[in-house]
Amino acid sequence: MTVTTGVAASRRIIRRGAAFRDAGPPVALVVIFLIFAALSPQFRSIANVQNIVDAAAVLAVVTCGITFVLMMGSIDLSSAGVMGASALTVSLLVANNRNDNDFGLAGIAAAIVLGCAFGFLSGLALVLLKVPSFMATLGVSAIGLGVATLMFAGVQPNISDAMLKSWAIDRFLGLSYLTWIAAACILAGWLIQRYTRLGRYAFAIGGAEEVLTLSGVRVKPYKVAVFTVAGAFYGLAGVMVTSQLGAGLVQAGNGYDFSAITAAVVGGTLLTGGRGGILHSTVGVLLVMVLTNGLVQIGVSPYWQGGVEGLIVVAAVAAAVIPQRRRNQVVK
Amino acid sequence: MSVPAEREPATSAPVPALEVRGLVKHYPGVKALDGVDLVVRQHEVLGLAGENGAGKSTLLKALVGLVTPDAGEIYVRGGAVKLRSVVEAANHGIGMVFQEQSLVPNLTAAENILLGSEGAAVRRGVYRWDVMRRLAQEQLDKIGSKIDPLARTDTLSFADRQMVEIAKVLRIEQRSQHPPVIILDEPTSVLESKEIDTLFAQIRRLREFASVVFVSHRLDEVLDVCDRVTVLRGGQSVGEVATAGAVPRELHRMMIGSTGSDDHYHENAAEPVEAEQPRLSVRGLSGKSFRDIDLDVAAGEIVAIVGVHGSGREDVCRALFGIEPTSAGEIRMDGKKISLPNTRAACAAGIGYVPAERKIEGMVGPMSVAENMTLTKQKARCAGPFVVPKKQAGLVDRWIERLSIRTPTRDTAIQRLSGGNQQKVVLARWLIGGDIRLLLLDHPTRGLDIGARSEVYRLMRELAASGVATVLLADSLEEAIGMADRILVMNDGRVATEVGCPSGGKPSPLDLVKEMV
Amino acid sequence: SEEAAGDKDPAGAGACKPADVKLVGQVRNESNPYEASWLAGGDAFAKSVGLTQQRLTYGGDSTKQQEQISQLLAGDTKCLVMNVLPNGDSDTAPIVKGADKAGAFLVTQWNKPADLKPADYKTWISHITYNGVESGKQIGDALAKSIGGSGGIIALQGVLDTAAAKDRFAGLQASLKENAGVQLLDQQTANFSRAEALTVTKTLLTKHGDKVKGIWAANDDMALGALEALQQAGKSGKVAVVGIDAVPDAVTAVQNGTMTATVSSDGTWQGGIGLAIGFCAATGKLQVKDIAADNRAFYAEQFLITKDNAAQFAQPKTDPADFDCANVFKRVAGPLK
Amino acid sequence: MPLIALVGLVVALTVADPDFLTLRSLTAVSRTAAPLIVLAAGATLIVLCGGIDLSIAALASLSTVLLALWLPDLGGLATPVVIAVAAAIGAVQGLAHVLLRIPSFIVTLGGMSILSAVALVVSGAGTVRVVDDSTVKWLELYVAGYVPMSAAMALLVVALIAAVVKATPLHSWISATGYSESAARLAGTPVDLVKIGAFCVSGACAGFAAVMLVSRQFSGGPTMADNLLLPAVAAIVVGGTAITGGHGSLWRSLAGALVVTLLRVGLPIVGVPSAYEQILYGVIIVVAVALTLDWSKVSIIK
Ligand SMILES: Nc1ncnc2c1ncn2[C@@H]1O[C@H](COP(=O)(O)OP(=O)(O)OP(=O)(O)O)[C@@H](O)[C@H]1O
Ligand SMILES: Nc1ncnc2c1ncn2[C@@H]1O[C@H](COP(=O)(O)OP(=O)(O)OP(=O)(O)O)[C@@H](O)[C@H]1O
Ligand SMILES: [Mg+2]
Ligand SMILES: [Mg+2]
Repeated sequence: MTVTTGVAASRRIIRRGAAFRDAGPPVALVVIFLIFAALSPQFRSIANVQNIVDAAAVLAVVTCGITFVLMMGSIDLSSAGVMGASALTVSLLVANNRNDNDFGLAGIAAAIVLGCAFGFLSGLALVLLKVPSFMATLGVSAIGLGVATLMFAGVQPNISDAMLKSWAIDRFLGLSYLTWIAAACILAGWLIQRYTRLGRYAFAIGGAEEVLTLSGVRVKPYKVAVFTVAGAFYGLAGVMVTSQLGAGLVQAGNGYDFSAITAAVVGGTLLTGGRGGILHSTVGVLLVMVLTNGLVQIGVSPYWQGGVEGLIVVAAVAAAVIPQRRRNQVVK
Repeated sequence: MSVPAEREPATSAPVPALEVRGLVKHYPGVKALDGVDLVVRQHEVLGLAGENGAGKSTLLKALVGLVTPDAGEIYVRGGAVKLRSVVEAANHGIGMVFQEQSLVPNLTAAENILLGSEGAAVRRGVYRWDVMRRLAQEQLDKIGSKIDPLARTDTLSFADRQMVEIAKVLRIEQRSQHPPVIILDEPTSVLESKEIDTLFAQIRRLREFASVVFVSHRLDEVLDVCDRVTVLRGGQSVGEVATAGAVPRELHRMMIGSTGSDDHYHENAAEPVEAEQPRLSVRGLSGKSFRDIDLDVAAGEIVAIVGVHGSGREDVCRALFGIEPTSAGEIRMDGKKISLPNTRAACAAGIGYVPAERKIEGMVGPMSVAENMTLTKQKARCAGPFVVPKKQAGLVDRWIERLSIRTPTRDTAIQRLSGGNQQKVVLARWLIGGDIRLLLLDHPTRGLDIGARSEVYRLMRELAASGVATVLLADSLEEAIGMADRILVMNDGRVATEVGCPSGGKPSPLDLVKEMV
Repeated sequence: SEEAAGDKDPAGAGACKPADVKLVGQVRNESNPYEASWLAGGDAFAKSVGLTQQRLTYGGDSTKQQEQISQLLAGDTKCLVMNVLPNGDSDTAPIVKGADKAGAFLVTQWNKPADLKPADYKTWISHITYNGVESGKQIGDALAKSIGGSGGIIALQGVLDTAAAKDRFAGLQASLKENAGVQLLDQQTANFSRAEALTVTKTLLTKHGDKVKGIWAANDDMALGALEALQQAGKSGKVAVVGIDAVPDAVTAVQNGTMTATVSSDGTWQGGIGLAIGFCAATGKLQVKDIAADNRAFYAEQFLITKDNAAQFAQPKTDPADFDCANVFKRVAGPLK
Repeated sequence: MPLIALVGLVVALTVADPDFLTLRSLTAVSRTAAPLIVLAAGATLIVLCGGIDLSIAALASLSTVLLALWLPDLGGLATPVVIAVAAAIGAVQGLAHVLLRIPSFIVTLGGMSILSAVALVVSGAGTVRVVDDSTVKWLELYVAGYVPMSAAMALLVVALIAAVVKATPLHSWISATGYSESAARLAGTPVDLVKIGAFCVSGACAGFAAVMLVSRQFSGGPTMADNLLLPAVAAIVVGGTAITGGHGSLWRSLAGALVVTLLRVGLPIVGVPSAYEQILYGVIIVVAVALTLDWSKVSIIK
């Protein structure tokens, strides 16, 4: 949440409050959960907790992708478009009511590859055209929506692929398959972040990009790769939405872009890069989902829900930064 | 370009590890390198001396492929090479520790050491942390550093980070079968004297298996650790000195082309202080990293605070400028109690602060010299609420001349100036208003060449003479002793002792060091 | 030639050659079945008179819609015919005033503030909508009936600040008044969106559990989302679902019994009829001043679709004869209140 | 550079549809662009300070509702009151950002949802019609017959803010804050006040944009301006202002807003089908930014 430029500045804060910083969001999650649990008996039911976790699946996958981008200090607003395009792609490739395709898993893979391609495009625009990621990904999102609209061509493709439909319906240990897929994504994301050069370099790019260049690391391929990986996650998320809705919607990714950024930031990933990670973001996702679910459960008027949610997000972030406040701290 | 096939008559002297001939580099408006020649022999420590902007960093960057020279040749062990990237330079066994520390703060020390040349620690893009730890440990063992390879770099002390950088640069050994050439650009400017001693021990050890190029503005250090010194001036090599028996003065003469004053600290300009009431009076000031600080500074007095890293002197300074919160104590200016909730209040009280981290905190790099200079005392360039360009131009030009700041124009971005000139602009920022009463100088000469330093000292004397009170966190004990009228020794957040330091009755560094630890 | 705007035959009747008429259909986007069928209907009509329809979409963005309209009206407006779906009530007035000033023939659909009346304008020929209160009540009643007249239901509202959402919900409340046994357990907005309906329904299902006997959705997209939610909660077929709009998927669902009822609104017809009315007026076959007051703002016919009659609506059929200038007001169900 | 992108776009659109380049058509573009220009101008100040304001559009929507609600009672006074209220709301967000040390992205993201909720509630979740629009009608007039008043006012707003910033120390303060906040603070620059001021001006601009919207729409609505957020940010970036702060200007945003408006209305009007329109929009906006960005001023592109 705080941005410190340069080595010297960061030297001054790191030692103080490093523990607080990472503890903030989980504590906030627990506190908010307990408050809702106290206010509403339905909220604390097992079924509802399952429901919260299930509902978090898609957002968690999108957030996995965006976290890598945020770690680099870039931003990614392309998820809405990429998810739309991937939703249409998958719904037209698996068994559906529009054509005779029935590629099953291959169709799903194709949708994910399409997501990769869009991510690759964002990355190229960033490193070759030097367009800030904010704009590059916004442009790619528009392109994705356009492509999705072209594929939609006026008739909603409904999927009849048994496997894809079952992802949203069948359960294992009380949670839907989609939730397990999301869990696998989180695990994969964590492994990438911790054990691969891609993940570590993404982290390092957020920390000090110029140092990597000085060390002879070619940064550009890694940036492109990070966007591509993020695109893969969005592609998968588009598939998951399609599984949930039973149809390929151009609007499959509506709103996920900002929700995912909110979740990541609430979880403690910095917009300026270099801090946070998949596990932080997962906490953020749960926090956001607990909030949306809890507000419905305790019966807050639909008119006020968005506002209350916004207020709590701001308050949660504010509370999390209190321990690290300093006078000459840069907050952007 | 014809490359002589056979270099250097192969008589007694072995082939030099590195040789540079006639290197030229133009930047818009400046000739940073103007035909430099340089020879680095095997197993020697070569010093590189020169004023700020003499072209040292540019030359060294050319040696590691970060700067592409416009003309000239580089020979590695006798063979002509073109260095286009850091990796190519590393493949030829050349590595550099940069002037500004260049580690990724949020990675572990091990990762930083192996960054860009992970070798066996990364297989097909996958990290093997155990191997990484081992490889990093090997590097650290080479220089005898005891830090934990898996510690995050930003939790390390400055000195430890310097060790990490050296360990990192030594990785080039893995890339080339020849003895490496290690370049250190101003590694000591941010180190304490004890850390400098450790570093020098490392450098001497490196000589056993490598060649070292060492840059520092502290000429005594250069003479101390180097075998030979090459002096640069205006992008050209103007001479070479064997260090045995050489004195700083001689080097200095070569650097600037004439003999500088012997009175480095301008002590003869020091005037005795007689004040009935202190300008600044601090009583019982406590904060996070300091307690019960009492401090008086009279008008015209220079008080130095010395202490090791962590003694809290920097935080005291920042507290006096309203950046660091305080929990107790009172601050009086000219007898009047003031509170300093923020930097604005401090400025309003006539306090000025020159931070140690010039690049990050001292100046706004992309903004012009004029804007940087007038950033604080806006009134000086305004009529009512409006900026008057003419007034600003006159004012800025006057101060550029008065402090002899070397800049193409007043509208040049300050980041394109040399360090010394940048520092002068930052100092001028506080002076143009003519209302400064107390100056807090945190390592004001860090990274400055001997001439620029001398000018900063002269400026400090002038300011003192005009009645400005000064608190100085000096770059070295010598500087503190040379400049101060009085020295406070801080230890673990408290004032350990106070030593009078009048002209003629200066204490010895040893007296102070006793109290510091 | 009369280039400038506004100085046209005061009667608002056109004397354009059919070939000179420019047909414009404007809807939110092409990415949902309903609006796609609207544009397709427009295209079909245009083809039938040997023209092409310019398709405009504004992505549900009010400002963009206004921007497009004013840009359009800045061009040649002499024989311009527009069939417009205003994004919200607030967007109708500026469109109407702009078209009126430029003398372009305009038919609007769905959204209009009550006090803005086509009869007060020269070239705003007609406003067409469906009776939301009625359809909301019809499906409410159908829902009540299918759960046996008593039990809990939940309601999924549309975008809260649209007239359609409000009218339909008002219809539900009217229905609840008549069906005393039905209890509204909860109401939330899902913004007319299938995805949002899915999550909201899931949450409400865990909140109210087996008390939920029926789901009232303000449109079919949300109803379809609710169906998915039911399936995922293992309650498929145990909870009745109703919606409005008769999108093809919903009609199919009604046909095979997974959904209880929906209400027809014929997008293909809407896309054609607006252009047809405008075309007739522009070519002088229809004198705006001669149009009956009741036809200047009317509710179009709509039908409750249940399992009994769903087969009839499975294939939306537009009769070309509906677009003859003499027949364009054939589907008027009554004047706007 | 943004000018080149602008001219290039006009030429391209004219080639695609020769009717596009008419006086009336260009007049309509400038009228259309006016609220976007004003929104982008205000937010540019915040971007120059290194922050971002995601709440401008929601604030403008809320302001349209407030204006529509207050016009009957306050008449001509309603306009300044709404602008003042919007400015105050902006300042509150600025205060929260500065005092609580929360990134502006988060503060204004939260602000966006809070303001939307408030707008929804005070409007009763519906359109508030303006029956007597005599006091905001002046914005719909034309200066000298051709220049829309709203465009002239937008130009005036940009010119005024740009002039004030340029002629006073504000320029130094804003750039210093944007380039290097810590250095600015240590130079005694009133960083916090500058930031709060920027938020306040941005709020006022959102309020003024709302007045323009109400005069155009004859009503206020709780989501009326919501969709202007991304176009406004796009306008700033297309203009060449660095999203990281420091470098840029309001004039650039003006040009950027015109480019964005041309893309939004021009493409469909010259007959590009909806799906291709989005694709083209995405491609052109990226290329436009690539053209306008001054790479020498920003070393690292994030
Ligand atoms: N990237 C650049 N663009 C323009 N001019 C530059 C650039 N880098 C260096 N210069 C100029 O080249 C000259 C030599 O700079 P260099 O950094 O090599 O000096 P130096 O000897 O290392 O000085 P210092 O002791 O202050 O580090 C200076 O005048 C400097 O302003
Ligand atoms: N309460 C604290 N907890 C953790 N670290 C602290 C605390 N107080 C100070 N430090 C750290 O101790 C270090 C030394 O403090 P300070 O910079 O004030 O000493 P100094 O003597 O001025 O050092 P220098 O010689 O570099 O100027 C700083 O890096 C600071 O971050
Ligand atoms: Mg240098
Ligand atoms: Mg210090």
